[in-house]
Amino acid sequence: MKSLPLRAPFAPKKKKHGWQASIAALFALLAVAASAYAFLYLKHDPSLTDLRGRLLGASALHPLGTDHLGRDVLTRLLLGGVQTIGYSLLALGAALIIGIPFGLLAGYKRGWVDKLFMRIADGFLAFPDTIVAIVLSGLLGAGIGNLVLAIVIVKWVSYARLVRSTVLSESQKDYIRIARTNGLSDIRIMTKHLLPHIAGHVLVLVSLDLGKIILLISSLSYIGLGAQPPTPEWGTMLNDSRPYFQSRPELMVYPGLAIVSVVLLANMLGDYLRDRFDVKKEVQP
Amino acid sequence: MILSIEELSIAGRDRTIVDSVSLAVREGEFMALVGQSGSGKSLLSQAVGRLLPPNLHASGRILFEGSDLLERGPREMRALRGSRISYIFQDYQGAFTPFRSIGGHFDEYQKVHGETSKFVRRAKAAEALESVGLDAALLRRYPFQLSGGQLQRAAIATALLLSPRLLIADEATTALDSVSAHRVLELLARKQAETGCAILFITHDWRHVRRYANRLSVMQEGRIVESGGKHRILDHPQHEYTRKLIEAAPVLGRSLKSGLEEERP
Amino acid sequence: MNREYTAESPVIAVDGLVRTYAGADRPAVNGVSFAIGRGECLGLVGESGCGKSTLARCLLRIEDADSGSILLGDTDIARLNGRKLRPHRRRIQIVFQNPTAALNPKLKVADSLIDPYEQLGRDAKLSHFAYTSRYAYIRRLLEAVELPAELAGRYPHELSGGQRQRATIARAIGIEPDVVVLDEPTASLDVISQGAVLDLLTRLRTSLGLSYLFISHDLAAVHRMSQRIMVMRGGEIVDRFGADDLFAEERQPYTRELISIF
Amino acid sequence: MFRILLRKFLEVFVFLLFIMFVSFLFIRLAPGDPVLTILNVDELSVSREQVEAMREEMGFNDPLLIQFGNWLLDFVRLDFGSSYSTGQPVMQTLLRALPATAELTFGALLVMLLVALPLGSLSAVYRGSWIDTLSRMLSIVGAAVPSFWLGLILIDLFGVRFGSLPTMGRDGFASLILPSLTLGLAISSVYVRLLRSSLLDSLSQEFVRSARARGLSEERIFWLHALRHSLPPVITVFGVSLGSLIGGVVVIEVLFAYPGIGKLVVDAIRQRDYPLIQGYILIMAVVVFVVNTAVDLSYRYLNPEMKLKEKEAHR
Amino acid sequence: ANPAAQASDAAVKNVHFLYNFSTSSLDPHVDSSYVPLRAGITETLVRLDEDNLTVAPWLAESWNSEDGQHWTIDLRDNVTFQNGKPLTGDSVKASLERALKESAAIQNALKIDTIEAEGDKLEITTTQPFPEFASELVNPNTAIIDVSEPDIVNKPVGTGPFKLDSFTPGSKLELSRYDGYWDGAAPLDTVTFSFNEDANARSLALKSGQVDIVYRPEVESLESLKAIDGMVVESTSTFRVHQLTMNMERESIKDLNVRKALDALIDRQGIVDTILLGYGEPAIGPFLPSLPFAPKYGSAASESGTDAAVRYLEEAGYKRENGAMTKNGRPLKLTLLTYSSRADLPLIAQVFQSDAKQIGIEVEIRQIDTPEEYMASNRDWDIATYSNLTAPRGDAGYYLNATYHPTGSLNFSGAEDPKLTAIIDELNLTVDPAKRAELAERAANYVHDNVMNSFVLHPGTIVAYDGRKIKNWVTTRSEYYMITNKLDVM
Ligand SMILES: Nc1ncnc2c1ncn2[C@@H]1O[C@H](COP(=O)(O)OP(=O)(O)OP(=O)(O)O)[C@@H](O)[C@H]1O
Ligand SMILES: Nc1ncnc2c1ncn2[C@@H]1O[C@H](COP(=O)(O)OP(=O)(O)OP(=O)(O)O)[C@@H](O)[C@H]1O
Ligand SMILES: [Mg+2]
Ligand SMILES: [Mg+2]
Repeated sequence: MKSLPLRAPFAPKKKKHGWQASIAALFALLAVAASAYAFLYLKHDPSLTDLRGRLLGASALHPLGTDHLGRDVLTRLLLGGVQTIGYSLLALGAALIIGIPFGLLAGYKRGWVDKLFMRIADGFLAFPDTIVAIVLSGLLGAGIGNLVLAIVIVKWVSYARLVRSTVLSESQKDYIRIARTNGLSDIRIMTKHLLPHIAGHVLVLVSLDLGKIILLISSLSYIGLGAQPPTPEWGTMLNDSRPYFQSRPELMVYPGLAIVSVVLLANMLGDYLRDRFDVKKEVQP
Repeated sequence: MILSIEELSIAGRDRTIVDSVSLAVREGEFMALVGQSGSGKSLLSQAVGRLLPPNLHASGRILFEGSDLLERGPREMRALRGSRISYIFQDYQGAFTPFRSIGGHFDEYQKVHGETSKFVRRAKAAEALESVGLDAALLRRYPFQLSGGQLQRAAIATALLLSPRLLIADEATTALDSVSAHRVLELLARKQAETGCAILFITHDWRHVRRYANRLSVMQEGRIVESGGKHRILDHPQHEYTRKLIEAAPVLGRSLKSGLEEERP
Repeated sequence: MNREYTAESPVIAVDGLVRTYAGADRPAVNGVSFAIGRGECLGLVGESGCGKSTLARCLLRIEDADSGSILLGDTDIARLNGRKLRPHRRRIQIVFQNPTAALNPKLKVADSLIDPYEQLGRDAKLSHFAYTSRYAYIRRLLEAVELPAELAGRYPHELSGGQRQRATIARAIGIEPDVVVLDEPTASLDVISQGAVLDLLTRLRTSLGLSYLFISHDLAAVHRMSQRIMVMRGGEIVDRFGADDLFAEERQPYTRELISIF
Repeated sequence: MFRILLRKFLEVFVFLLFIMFVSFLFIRLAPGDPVLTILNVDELSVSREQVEAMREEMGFNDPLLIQFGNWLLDFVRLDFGSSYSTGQPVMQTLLRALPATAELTFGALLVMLLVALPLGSLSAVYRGSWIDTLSRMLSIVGAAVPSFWLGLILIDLFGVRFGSLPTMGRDGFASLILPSLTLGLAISSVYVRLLRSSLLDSLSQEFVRSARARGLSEERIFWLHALRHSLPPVITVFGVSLGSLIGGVVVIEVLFAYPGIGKLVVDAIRQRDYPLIQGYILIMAVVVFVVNTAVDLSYRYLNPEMKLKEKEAHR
Repeated sequence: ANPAAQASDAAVKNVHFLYNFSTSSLDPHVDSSYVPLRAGITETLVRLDEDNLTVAPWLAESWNSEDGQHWTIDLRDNVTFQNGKPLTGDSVKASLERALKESAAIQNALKIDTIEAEGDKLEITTTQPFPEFASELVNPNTAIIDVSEPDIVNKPVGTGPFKLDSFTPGSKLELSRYDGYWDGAAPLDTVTFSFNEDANARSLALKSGQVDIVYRPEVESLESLKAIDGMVVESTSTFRVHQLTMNMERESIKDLNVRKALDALIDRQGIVDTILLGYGEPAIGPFLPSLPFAPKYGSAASESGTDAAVRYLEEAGYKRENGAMTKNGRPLKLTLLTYSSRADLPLIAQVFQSDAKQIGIEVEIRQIDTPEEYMASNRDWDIATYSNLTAPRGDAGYYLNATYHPTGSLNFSGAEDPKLTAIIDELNLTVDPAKRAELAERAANYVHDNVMNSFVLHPGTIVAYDGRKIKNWVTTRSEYYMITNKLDVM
């Protein structure tokens, strides 16, 4: 730390937000276009196995080769994208919808509400996620709804607690007191005055959680939640390619890269949004 | 000339807030800066220490003891700040880190600037607080446990602690009652006499200007409209705005109705 | 209640208010009683740290008084909480001493300004700041405190100290409450703006019948604004008198000291 | 003082009891029971009647409340039962695996600290510079790459190709390096970004400018003023993830044959080894409770205003 | 394990063996990972003869029963436990009794009523005539240990060639030679027996030289292992069979022709060649062909391929309409269960699904968590991939009873065929090995003819080791015997 020439207060390099947003948008467009293409002009059946044509390298027919059952990797990748991103966004959104109000309420109300809420949260943390998933899949059967439910149960606590911690410190401040004397309902104080303070951290967590959730979905589909084989899905593709770690590492790289790019995209979007909430951002004239 | 601001402009992304302002503060002088609220006084003063908010940018020249501060490296600036130039900011609450006690701030400040003896540091801190009329017991408190005026006085005490060459005080007495404000200004004057430091004093209070300033500049809408000796401006304001400003000064009751020109010994 | 403290038909009447901070050895506010009549401005002066802001916060129920009552009309709000308190919020507003802390740094000025109206002012019939549209309303508020309309779209940290202070004043008076507690409302304003704001406050008071608790160090301003003045010291009210008596000889030595220095 | 302690203790006890009750119901709601595993139907000839008889004998046909009551009676006597699959006392089994898990967790946390602290702070201080970009890339890759992959690559690199770090088992410090590294890197990404985000907030606070005006060095401002102000969200997420860190490192335990608690529990879940799962949840509940209580206390330490307000509320 | 340390200490002959399961308990009577036996610590009364696949003497010299209910067992004389105590009838009795007490499964399996010990003789009575009793004693959970030892769970003392020095639960065992071993002390000084459940990690460990023998390395890594000089890869088929379980309670599956069609649809050789990379053999019936009671199927016994499948379906009355096999206007739609704890099965399921689609059968795959439980309690599926040991101890009784007897706990197809049940019942009363083999064969043939289940393949066990170092390693089909007194280093 000492030896590094720390620059003076925020003497920043030029930083523009424009290009990031546009890159993100471009990425998103590309992804949408590619999936649309995959839907419309599929050359390959994504679940058609061909044992004699398995683990093929790239060729004109299979631009990314074939997987361990001889299915076209590119097709599966493209189709899997829709599934994967859809599921994980849904799950993440649901986790947010539960976690944020919970955290807001606990942090804002304090007292017994807080205590109760946080003990509930602790309770959830004590459960291993496999148990949750097994019980859900056993009780309710497989299905997207239950998959989402399982992820929500596993994930909401971190959002609730993160939100709560910010709310705890912010609600000491005068402007919240003023808001209260202005008769703002608690809900309104939470949504209007506290939410912008929370957004930054939550966005960071969300954008990175996206990757974790994709991986989580794949492990849940093993025990019957989520996508059933042979539905293409990135996390599962990644898991399936595990045996070929030494012989065909690229099988792992493709879905891996796909997930990375989605997380990257989410992260850029998150940063972009974060900067919007960061009203003191540095913008050079 | 300890501080000489030449053609300084401060601009944001889409507008210029301070427009080619020149201002000089002489060695050992009490220079008052008055003017319209929002005219750019605070920004101007912050530009001197290169402490502008990151979205604003200063251009021009700020000569401190002969060299241009805008060209100094961050390390050099750091050496100047706190020891040779010290600040009292308008937002007195922001002067203190919320989770550190007042005493902690005093202690750290002195330690960073080379005072090694803990005993001395503590004694000096207590002394400084008492000099602004605060109880040394407040050292143990956290910032949020002080009243507005107490905080402001604590901030003033820190700023004076190391006898800077230039003190920039941005509306340093707004939260103070007349007794405390008087006490603080007396202290400033005494310090100035002792150490010969220059003071750039931003204020809205004509009484303070009248009583303590040597020279005076008036700002309006990002420009300095008038500068000069205190008496010259108070008695013969030339600019329309200055005149209005002087006239608008509040007058207390009957006894002081005529008292604008009155000087206290 | 002592006759002297009361006003004709008080809008707010405070009796025996005590507030002790955790860890403090003596109360910051110690048995304060007073009343303010409709359309009246009560000045409150006192040295720094004597408990003025604490008193103001107690009135607004931002802090809880240990004992004492706060009659707003005929309801004692000192013990009300939550939902029960909310209907009474409309009638009392505050301007904080430190405007920086009183504005949400993440909200644009306009969003902060609209709060009281949206929550409390909708049902009220506003005469001076009549609401036609959000834009017009905010503009009118800003105009009233002599701020350019463009500030509405800025964040608090992009305002000067005086501008912030005026914004908080605008917010407090925007719904024309019965009582406004003004904690050093003009401390960081230049004298011209200060005069304008004080004029505005006086105008509103006379035309709308607002009542003020006007806390200030600026004796000139207090003298100009208030009908009655209280002097506070060490958490207690040590002197009270009509504004015209400020210079009377029978004033307490402490009051005289405050005046003399001014 | 004593009363406060007593109250706290009661609170914890009720909390634990509740957790155990819920988990008891929950686990038993999961389809399947341990009878098939106990009878080893995979290799031994068992008839349906025998399965049923076993079920009856083990009380799995009793009403859940009665089962819970029985469990509770044992619990009060501090008897947590024995594992169905090994016959070993549950607590003994778990506590024996706990040190290994603790070591791994600490190792990973250390790695996380060594990665996240510098990377997170540098990318906040030099926002928008190459180091910011780099740290973003690293953390995104970290968030998207499954840990088994990372682990295999590390094994391949440090176990096979270069150097000969042990890749299996738990034999002293050297064998801890690779698993900790894998786990630590995998969890770092969130902290890097969170710390950056939080630091950006702190660094734009007014008190930072005041500290600068006082001539404090950037290092000092960072360490003593801004960092502490940025910690609450980071600590919060840490507290939340510690639980899953302890139980969720199965992949890494399997990969490195590291005898921790995670693997134990996953096996227990697969075999519906109720007492073991129950014991694990009990331990986790205690850990989670302790950690998150500590996190809550840390808020108070980090923000004295909260502490004093609390005191007042208690009056 | 460290090569440098080994070089400096050349006198110590050590083998590091890496196994694919881990255990946290060594209780020989309870733990189903059988590590004590596999590591050469304990031994059973009888063992499986790997060449003839029959039951052979081990700690017992001979055994005998007329009626299948009263058994006399003669123990070997010169056997001592690793603590020096001699093996006696009493110690065997105590050991067996502990097994019965500790393990409900063993109690169930052995059906022992009384045990009497007299010198080196044991008299055992079972609760019912139980001809396969002797073969049940192959079960590693019946291993004989000295029960007077204090810490059986962590430090069992058996009669095997290696004694336990230390055990790290979930991680490894350190073993050293027992010099008093009855069959001749082992040439090795020490053996390290460690666990790693990740196939890739096992392969890498062998590559890095940390271990000498790896049990079940990652199949896909074998090419790269073989490329290393001196590396030996061995494989042998096991008693396990991957099968397609047919739920005979389902309307469509009740039809023999449908079952035949499904059976014909399975591309066995393709699956073995690709999914198992050739390490396994296609299965026709449940039993490994080398078992004495495995039927010899004529090559014309069954046709396979999509054409055959279509033909069978047509025979069953199905017609292809709009690309779907339809009967009475209803398309043939099947739900196929699979589970992930055996990694091959989901793959087989997907291949099957894809093949079925080719001829117009829609197969929906449902991945489940606990197959036994699910299949028993839910009947809303048609077919399931399942994997089963068919003759773990060299006898067919277990598999036939569990899978085809109406009372069997693994009878997921709901088979209730009186003829088959009769054969099995008869088998259960037959003592003579030759007669038993014949009955088992009849049962197997019956199953095959009626396609009660469809058998896909027998997976192989793969072991890779450093051929320049390891001598006398034997890859067994039973997967019971691993560390022996013959194992040596060059
Ligand atoms: N960070 C900022 N970004 C953009 N504009 C700003 C920023 N800070 C201040 N301003 C604007 O610059 C102008 C000058 O502000 P400054 O704080 O210097 O005023 P001032 O003269 O100190 O006024 P006051 O007496 O009210 O404190 C104001 O109009 C204010 O709105
Ligand atoms: N949170 C707190 N905890 C403990 N003491 C406090 C707290 N807040 C204020 N005080 C003390 O209470 C007293 C009254 O504070 P208050 O803010 O009411 O003063 P004030 O009259 O408004 O002064 P000023 O004019 O300086 O703003 C002061 O001595 C102050 O130090
Ligand atoms: Mg200013
Ligand atoms: Mg105050």
